[in-house]
Amino acid sequence: MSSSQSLLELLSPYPPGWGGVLLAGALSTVLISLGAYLVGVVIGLAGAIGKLKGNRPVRFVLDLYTTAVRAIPELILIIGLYYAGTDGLNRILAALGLPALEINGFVAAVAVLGIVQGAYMTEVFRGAILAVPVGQIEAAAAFGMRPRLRLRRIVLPALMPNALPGLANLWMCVTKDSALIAVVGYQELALATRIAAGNTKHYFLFFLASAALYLAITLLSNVVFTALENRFRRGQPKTA
Amino acid sequence: MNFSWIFSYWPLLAAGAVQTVLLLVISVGFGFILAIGLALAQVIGPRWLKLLARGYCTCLRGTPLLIQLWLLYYGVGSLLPMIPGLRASFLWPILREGFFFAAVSFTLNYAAYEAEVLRGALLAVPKGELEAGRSFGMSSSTLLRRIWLPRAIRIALPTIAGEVVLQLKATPLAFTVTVMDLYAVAYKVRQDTLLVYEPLMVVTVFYVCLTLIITRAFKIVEAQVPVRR
Amino acid sequence: MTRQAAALLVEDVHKSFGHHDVLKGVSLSAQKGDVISLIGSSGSGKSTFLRCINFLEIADRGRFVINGEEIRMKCGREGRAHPANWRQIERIRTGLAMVFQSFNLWAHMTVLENVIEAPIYVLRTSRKEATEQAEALLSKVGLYDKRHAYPAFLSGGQQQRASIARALCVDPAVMLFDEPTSALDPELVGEVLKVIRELAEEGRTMLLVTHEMKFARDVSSHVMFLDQGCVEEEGPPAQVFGAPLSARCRAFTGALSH
Amino acid sequence: MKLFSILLAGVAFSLAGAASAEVRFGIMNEAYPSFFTKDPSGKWVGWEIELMDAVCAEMKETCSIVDMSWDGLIPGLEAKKFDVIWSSMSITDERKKTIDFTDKYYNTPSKLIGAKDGKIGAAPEDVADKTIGIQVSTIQSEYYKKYFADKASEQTYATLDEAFQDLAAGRIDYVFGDAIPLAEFLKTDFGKDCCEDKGNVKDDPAILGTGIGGGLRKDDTALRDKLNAAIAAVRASGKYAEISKKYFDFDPYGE
Repeated sequence: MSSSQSLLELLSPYPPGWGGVLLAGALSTVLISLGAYLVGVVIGLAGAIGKLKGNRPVRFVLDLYTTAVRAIPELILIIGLYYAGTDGLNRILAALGLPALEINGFVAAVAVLGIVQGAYMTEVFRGAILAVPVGQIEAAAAFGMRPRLRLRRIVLPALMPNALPGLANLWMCVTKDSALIAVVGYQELALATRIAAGNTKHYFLFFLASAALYLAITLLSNVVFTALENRFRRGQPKTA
Repeated sequence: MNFSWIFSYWPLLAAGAVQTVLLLVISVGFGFILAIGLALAQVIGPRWLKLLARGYCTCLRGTPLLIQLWLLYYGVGSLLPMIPGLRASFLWPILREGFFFAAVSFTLNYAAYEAEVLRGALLAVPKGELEAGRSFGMSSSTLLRRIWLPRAIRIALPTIAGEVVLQLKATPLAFTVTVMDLYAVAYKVRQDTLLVYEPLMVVTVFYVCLTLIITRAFKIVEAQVPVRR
Repeated sequence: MTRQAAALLVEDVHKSFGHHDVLKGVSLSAQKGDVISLIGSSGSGKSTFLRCINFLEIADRGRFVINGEEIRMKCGREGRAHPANWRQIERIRTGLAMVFQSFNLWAHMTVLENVIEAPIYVLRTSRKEATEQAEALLSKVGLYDKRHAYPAFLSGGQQQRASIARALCVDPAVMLFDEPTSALDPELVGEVLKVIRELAEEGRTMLLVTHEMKFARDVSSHVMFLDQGCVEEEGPPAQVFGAPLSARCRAFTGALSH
Repeated sequence: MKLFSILLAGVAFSLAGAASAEVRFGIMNEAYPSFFTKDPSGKWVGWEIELMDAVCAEMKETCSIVDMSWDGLIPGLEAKKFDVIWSSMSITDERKKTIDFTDKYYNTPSKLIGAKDGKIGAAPEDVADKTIGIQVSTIQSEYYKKYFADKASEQTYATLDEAFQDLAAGRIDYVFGDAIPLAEFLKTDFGKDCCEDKGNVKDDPAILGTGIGGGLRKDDTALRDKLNAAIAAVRASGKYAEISKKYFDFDPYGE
């Protein structure tokens, strides 16, 4: 790397500039985050309903899950789940006489972060469901709605205003937690930054650029969530 | 499962645990002081200071701690040797340590999150209580010191407990900048012995215990200053 | 007098919460077009009785025949009865629209969406048909111009009228009113009672739990006075309010009508 | 619930896909200049990559690269995420307890580099009271324990690149590692300004002498035999020398 190479050239999106690598990394950060977020929503909803309606063993398992995830450092969870998860899955498959699966890094990253998100989402959704006025759910029952229809048409839309601040927060968390995936070696923004910095030795430049990209993701997400919140809160009078 | 390595590695594990706790205490302690300043700047500061403090919080909350740490350690660290005479100065033994950079970046990051909590708490203190203080002739600084801030901290206590646990959970990142904290020891054990799960399990137990201690300690403190909510 | 099959027949309903017996064998039968008022002091069990009819509470014991169809019950643990088939309950519920004390409008939907929700998703009416019907009903309760407003932006009286329209839109065989005016400011009670009175005059079959004694006397065809989980007195309004047989009923109606 | 589990299984399979027949090479996902590094277009380049291509051509196999963090390589191999570790991994007795190795495909002496101060020397007494940067879990790490541990202190790094970074920043006094990447670093603008070669350490064949080979699962003897044959053939055909000439001015195979 010649030192005369201007900083702008280094950040150019076309090789030999490293801007493209960073942008691709940012895209994969967003994709991983989106995937993990969706997995988290599914786990969180199921977990919240399980915690509220489930029998004792179900509640115990769910409590164990949410407590463990909230007490163990994310880095350890991610590394543990990453290796133990794929290892364990393949052992189960082998026991069933099925061929081993090759879990690609993206799927593993999404699954691992999704499991972590799911624990926090469970608590967010549990609180949000509890905050839906009982009468509104009762009214739905009184009109002959089946439980599943009630959940879809009444409970879910009604809990969204309560859940959104927590959900927005978790989205910010997952975009940043996804940086930890770099440690297990999936190339998202953080790892792309390291590779670019390591190759060019311009550490300061690239870490600053990547911080800017993360900040852009966060600020853009803020706009989206504010819009969403306005939409879901349209049935509520504004209070100061 | 093979845990025989604990016998030869326990001094390292203990040293690692000390580093982890030290990182936590330093970042939470200094971070809290910084957070008070940031929160006050956002609530009662002049416009330019408000914007500055808010911008700081947005930037530090909007980027991953890992990136902040690397930016500081590798980025700023790589610029430091350009300052003439620094390497010979008495500061160098501190500045060359990863621990220093980890402590600084954790502190700055923790302060940004904590400031948001405190800002909310400061605004949540009932106006009437402040007016009551004023009506007794308290000066603004006395009011702040005796009524507003203590009241806000009490309101924020449960959230602070959560933030401290989150901070503890963030400390393993320090291993990426050569700090031999507890997680780094587990990493080393894993490299030396090629045992994947056992070292992680041992340190996990430690982190969970520390989490329990922190939440318990905050429960005790909360019980001593009851806040009706 | 030739009587058709009863629109609603409820016999011997028992319900307890823990050791507290709320209902100790209450029966009721309503013909088509009947307006039955349930009165009584707080805690007499009248609201619980109404909720049992809609199965929002499960009665421990009792027989329910709604629109000629008997609800099948089976005996569960501790000798309590349970509905044998929840599908049947869900089907029957749409014929028993309920108006709640606290409105319970769905806060995330506009007034119109609230009204067409059950027709579309439970009765499977087409959206167009449901909307036309809903708009007609909203005009009837005087809320047509508020149909795109969200409930939180309406007054209590408007919300209750919207919730009556919501109940009407499933074209119920029997309407259940659970203290529809108790949560309203006094000046808003009138507009809601006016709507209910119109419905009574149209010949709707209604069950009305209320504290509005004068209103109950005017619109009811039959009045039941509940006390401590039992029917203490029942009969035409003129009898219950004018010349009650039971001392308790006399004390109650006397205390409230002055 | 049943529908859900069927869906879940479907998703898992469609995303993961069954293990394929090609030979997958596991490489550390960060730069190790001259041997392997990713260029800005995302392609792997370097001596070890070209050697891999040559070996694959010799075996008549299709090969693919799976990249992973350094410490994830052995677990990744065990978890069947790939079939061979091809990442400049030294053959050590400790590693042999868990995995198997091919014959060595290159070997380099170990050396120390340090800040420019004119004092050359790589004996234990030269490093007294200094801090030495070493990549975690390498043969140098073992050597350090035996020869330097009572005199100097150790700083471990996940990658050599980080160690170079700290050496240039003055945070450590020496980097101890394989001679080839260390010499490569000294050739860069970065290394030229700050640091110099302090010399090779005294050899200890028991620790340093075994060279670098491909790591394999213990039960995968068929692949090991095939790889060994291919490595020998590539060397014999002159292809090895041809690749090496592009990167080095010496023969990296060693003795």
